[in-house]
Amino acid sequence: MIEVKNLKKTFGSNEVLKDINALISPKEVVVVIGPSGSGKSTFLRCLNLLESITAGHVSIEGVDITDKKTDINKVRTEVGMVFQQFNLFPHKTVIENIILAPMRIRKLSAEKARERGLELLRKVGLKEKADAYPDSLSGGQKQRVAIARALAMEPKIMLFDEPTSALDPEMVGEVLEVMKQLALEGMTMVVVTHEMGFAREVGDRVLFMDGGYIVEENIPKELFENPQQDRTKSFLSKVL
Amino acid sequence: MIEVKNLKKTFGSNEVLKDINALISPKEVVVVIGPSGSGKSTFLRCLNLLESITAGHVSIEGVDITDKKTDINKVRTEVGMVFQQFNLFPHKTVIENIILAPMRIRKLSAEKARERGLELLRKVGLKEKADAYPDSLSGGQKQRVAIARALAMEPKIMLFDEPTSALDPEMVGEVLEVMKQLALEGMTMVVVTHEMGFAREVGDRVLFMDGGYIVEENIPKELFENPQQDRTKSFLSKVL
Amino acid sequence: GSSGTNAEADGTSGEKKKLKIATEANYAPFVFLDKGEITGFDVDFMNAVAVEAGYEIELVNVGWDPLFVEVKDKLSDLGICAITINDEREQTYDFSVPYYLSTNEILVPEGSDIKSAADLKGKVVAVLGGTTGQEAVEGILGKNHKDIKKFDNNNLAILELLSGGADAVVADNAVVQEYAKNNPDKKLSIIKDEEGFEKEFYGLMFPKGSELKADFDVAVTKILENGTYEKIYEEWFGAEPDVATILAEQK
Amino acid sequence: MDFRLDILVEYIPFFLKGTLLTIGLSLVGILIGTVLGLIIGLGKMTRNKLISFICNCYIVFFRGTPLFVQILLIHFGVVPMLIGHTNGIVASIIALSLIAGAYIAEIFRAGIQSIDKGQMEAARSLGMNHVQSMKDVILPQAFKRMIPPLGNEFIVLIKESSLAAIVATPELMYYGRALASQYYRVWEPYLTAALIYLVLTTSLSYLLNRLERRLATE
Amino acid sequence: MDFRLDILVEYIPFFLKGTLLTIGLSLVGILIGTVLGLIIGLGKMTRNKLISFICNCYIVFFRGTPLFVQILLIHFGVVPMLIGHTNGIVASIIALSLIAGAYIAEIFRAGIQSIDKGQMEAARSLGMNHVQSMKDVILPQAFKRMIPPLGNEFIVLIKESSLAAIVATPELMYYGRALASQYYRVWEPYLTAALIYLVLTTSLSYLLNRLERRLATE
Ligand SMILES: Nc1ncnc2c1ncn2[C@@H]1O[C@H](COP(=O)(O)OP(=O)(O)OP(=O)(O)O)[C@@H](O)[C@H]1O
Ligand SMILES: Nc1ncnc2c1ncn2[C@@H]1O[C@H](COP(=O)(O)OP(=O)(O)OP(=O)(O)O)[C@@H](O)[C@H]1O
Ligand SMILES: [Mg+2]
Ligand SMILES: [Mg+2]
Repeated sequence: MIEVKNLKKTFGSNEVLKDINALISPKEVVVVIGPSGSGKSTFLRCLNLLESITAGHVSIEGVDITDKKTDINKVRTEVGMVFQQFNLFPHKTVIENIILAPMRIRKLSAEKARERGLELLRKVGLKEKADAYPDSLSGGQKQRVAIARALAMEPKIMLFDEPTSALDPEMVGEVLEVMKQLALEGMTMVVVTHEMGFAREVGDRVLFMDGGYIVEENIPKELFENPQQDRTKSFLSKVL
Repeated sequence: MIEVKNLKKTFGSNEVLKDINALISPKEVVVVIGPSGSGKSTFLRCLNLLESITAGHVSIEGVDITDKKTDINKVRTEVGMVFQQFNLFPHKTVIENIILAPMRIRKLSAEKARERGLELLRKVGLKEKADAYPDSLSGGQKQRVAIARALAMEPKIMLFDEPTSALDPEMVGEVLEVMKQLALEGMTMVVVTHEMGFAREVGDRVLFMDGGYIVEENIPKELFENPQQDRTKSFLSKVL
Repeated sequence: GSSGTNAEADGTSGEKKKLKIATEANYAPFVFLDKGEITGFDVDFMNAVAVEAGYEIELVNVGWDPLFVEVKDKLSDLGICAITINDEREQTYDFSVPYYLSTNEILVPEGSDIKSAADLKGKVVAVLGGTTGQEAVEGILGKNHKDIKKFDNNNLAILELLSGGADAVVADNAVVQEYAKNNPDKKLSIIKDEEGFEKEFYGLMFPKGSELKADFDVAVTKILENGTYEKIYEEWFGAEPDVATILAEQK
Repeated sequence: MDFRLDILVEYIPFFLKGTLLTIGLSLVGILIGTVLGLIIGLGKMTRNKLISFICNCYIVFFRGTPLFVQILLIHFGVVPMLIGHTNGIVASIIALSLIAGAYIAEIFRAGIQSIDKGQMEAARSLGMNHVQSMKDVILPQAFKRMIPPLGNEFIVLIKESSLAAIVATPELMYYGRALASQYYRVWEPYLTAALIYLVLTTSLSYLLNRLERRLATE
Repeated sequence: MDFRLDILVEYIPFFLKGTLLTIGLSLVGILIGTVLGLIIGLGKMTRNKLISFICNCYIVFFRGTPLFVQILLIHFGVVPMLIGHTNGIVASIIALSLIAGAYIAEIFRAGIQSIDKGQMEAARSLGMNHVQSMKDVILPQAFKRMIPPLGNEFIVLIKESSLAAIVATPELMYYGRALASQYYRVWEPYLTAALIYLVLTTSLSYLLNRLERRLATE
């Protein structure tokens, strides 16, 4: 469970998140949409402290991660993250990308880690690419490896920051498919995306952000078909 | 009019365009689709000789551009091009971007060029940004400036290479709108894009490329709803 | 290429042309810069010789390596800079008759077991490259012996001794005394060994085949014989020169 | 270690003169070197194999041999051919310019190559020819990126100009050596010279940093 | 220009010995310098203000003063303190290592900063701490990018090692000077030395180019 209370984030004098409050239940799939610069990525990155939090509180599974005493590395093992730019480690093979963190942090043996890594690769449909280097993969394949890598730490929550927007259109589907599968298996997910089809089909709830606030939230069907706020209406009119 | 006959293009030993034949009439809007790496960009770039042509012939308005004696700079003034990455000149203001080529090549006076440049900016809805630098613009604004810049040379043909795929979703619309307007005014256009809505609404014809060939072509409605080739079907099933 | 010297170019002004004389002002007390002015024993001597020979001269500080190119390529008419005459150099240059007898001395730390030139065998000796000191030591240890450290600056050679990197420095006595004068507190002993070292002489250096050599040979001998030399020598070194030995070597 | 301030005081005017010449030499060197580097850099990038080869040889030679030897070569080989007699200052300027030119040619090439290929393509697709595109689009952007490495080259040149002393060019190091050999003392002149070089180079790199930051935010 | 081959022939063994020492000095210099550069570079990047300041001073000093002075300082100041007496080879190695360290620190910093920020974020988001992320993710990639500039530094070091001659370290230039002062002839030794330096540096940069190309295609 994720609890966000009065979250504020400023970069220098630029107040990017002004007052964010949210409650995300276990197994819930929350989709975040909003115009560019509205603070979607920043919000997501605050959830695993990739950005330091200026004010307010965020707790993950009951642990207040803004507390100085919290071991943030431990929290991060519970919260997987997938980036727009994949950020695979180019000097390591696919399987090495996946087993690095489990071996370093969970102290798994190489065989055990590899075994579980291959299982994850099978899940994302890339078992045969285990020993390839990331550069030889297509965008969609890279992103699926990135998802497998995040899953290898067995997180309770997965954060996705526009996982398909760097992809060629014909590869978007294969990534969304993997994410859908994950949602079906009961993973708690927060997904920033412009894929309205995915939001509609998989999302339990959609948050619309603008100007550092969550302006409106609702179940997808309601939000898309019946937006209440003017800003939401104007945004959706451009995107849908 | 554009005539492409047995066009071949190889990079080293990689044959990217294998045998392309196409005839594009004046005022026609042709949309090119196809998987990544199929040669769409290369095809487009051969039309204004940004890539040297390995074999075959391309003629623009009756001029064979593969002929060594052809003044390619002159041909290029007739063929405007808009890139995915905008490629605005960052050290020049918006209006300077637009008037540079007309002043250098058409030898327009600064006032005359500026006057016409402002007219074009008005057309793409950015008159008030004339003296801004590109870095201060949003992606959609940049792409509209890029279109205005290409139009400033008064080309007879416009080439677009995925003009919206580097844009945030809510900015796609404003760029497509400008392109639609251009089509309505009777500009001959070749557009590589993944925006099937645009293709359907504005395109006179769709070419589907794969593996260096034009595999199938038809009017948009027919091609999208009734693809004949297996490769076309499989591609469309992923993208639509 | 340049034909002749630039001195010839201004030769229109008088009977005898003004000579360009190359030196490197980095070797006190022979030639050095005193607040920007080239001075030293060699300078006074050169002026006296020029007057005797009836030439106007201009002394130019060109640097050490450049000195040789200047003279060899006849960019300068001659060079003076405490230059030691030896067979190898005579293959490339002409030298005047000797004008200075260099007495080499050994500089050692106080209490050193080196008492004579012969004791240098097996010791590490620092010298100034291209000087009589180097010649003298190579005469004892052998050419390019690994125990000879050649510096391009006497300061560094002596500093090497003080820092324990060499057991002795061999240098011209004038240099040794100049050093001692400026660094009175260093605990060094000076060993003289007139017999141990071969005699080394300084000469004026001319391009091969220079016609000036004859004039200057005569002038040098004259200066040595008429007492001018002694005056200059005493002024700089506070001692009497061994004119007889130099004149004997000239024969 | 005793340190004789009196002899330093005596040499103050000479250190000043020398420092001015050091600055002058490096300044002229960087200016001529920039022009030269531009020519050589462009030459290396042309399609003409011969010109490109010659320019490459130039770069390889000047980057591959010690400056010490280059200065001697120029002092005795080049300068007398040009002006009929040797001249330390002329030789130093030529040598510093030539070596700077070799490094700046590479800076220049790197600067041009760092400009996104799309810029040239955009300019060409507008119908501008190669020269126009270079002049109006590529070079202005490349120059801006070249400022920091050019500044570094200036700093390098300040230090390298100390070698001009071997052909008796009366710059900072020359007077340092003069002082050393007049008084047979090493630390006073050399530490002073080092300090002056340090002040020159650090103030220059401070200025550069500020300039770089100004350019970045522009 | 007459050119006496006979005296060169006489000096062949010395030139050989000198060249070997030149290579040895620069090789050891680059190796120690790399370790040092790593430490200083990391030191400059730490959040600890004092360590960062000290490392910065180190870099500023060694980059801002002529190597000539540095070698003297180390030869007469540092080495006697360490081993009780001077030793040209030890001093040259230390001086070359220290200066290389200053430049490599910057190469190192640039290499690390050239790695996309996303790499560190990806590693941290997996729960790896800063040190683990550096070690497993950032450094291996940075090292690969450092190879070309490290190679360049090696070339620079080969040339700079020629200054070791001033403290009578018997490398290439030392024997060049010995020959010059024995015969009072300049061109034979210095042109030969220049040629040897040129061969050393160009063959090294040829090897570097090949290595770079191999790395690029990997
Ligand atoms: N590291 C940073 N330093 C300074 N400002 C930042 C930083 N990261 C983001 N910002 C600013 O914060 C604001 C919100 O950025 P954020 O990336 O969260 O938006 P977003 O909603 O994810 O937009 P997009 O859809 O473009 O990804 C922007 O104005 C951005 O310029
Ligand atoms: N300059 C080049 N040198 C070598 N190969 C190239 C070059 N440009 C393109 N290619 C190759 O040509 C093929 C086709 O590339 P092209 O960019 O035309 O494809 P595309 O259909 O535009 O794909 P995308 O949708 O990814 O833009 C690819 O395999 C690509 O690697
Ligand atoms: Mg974002
Ligand atoms: Mg393309």
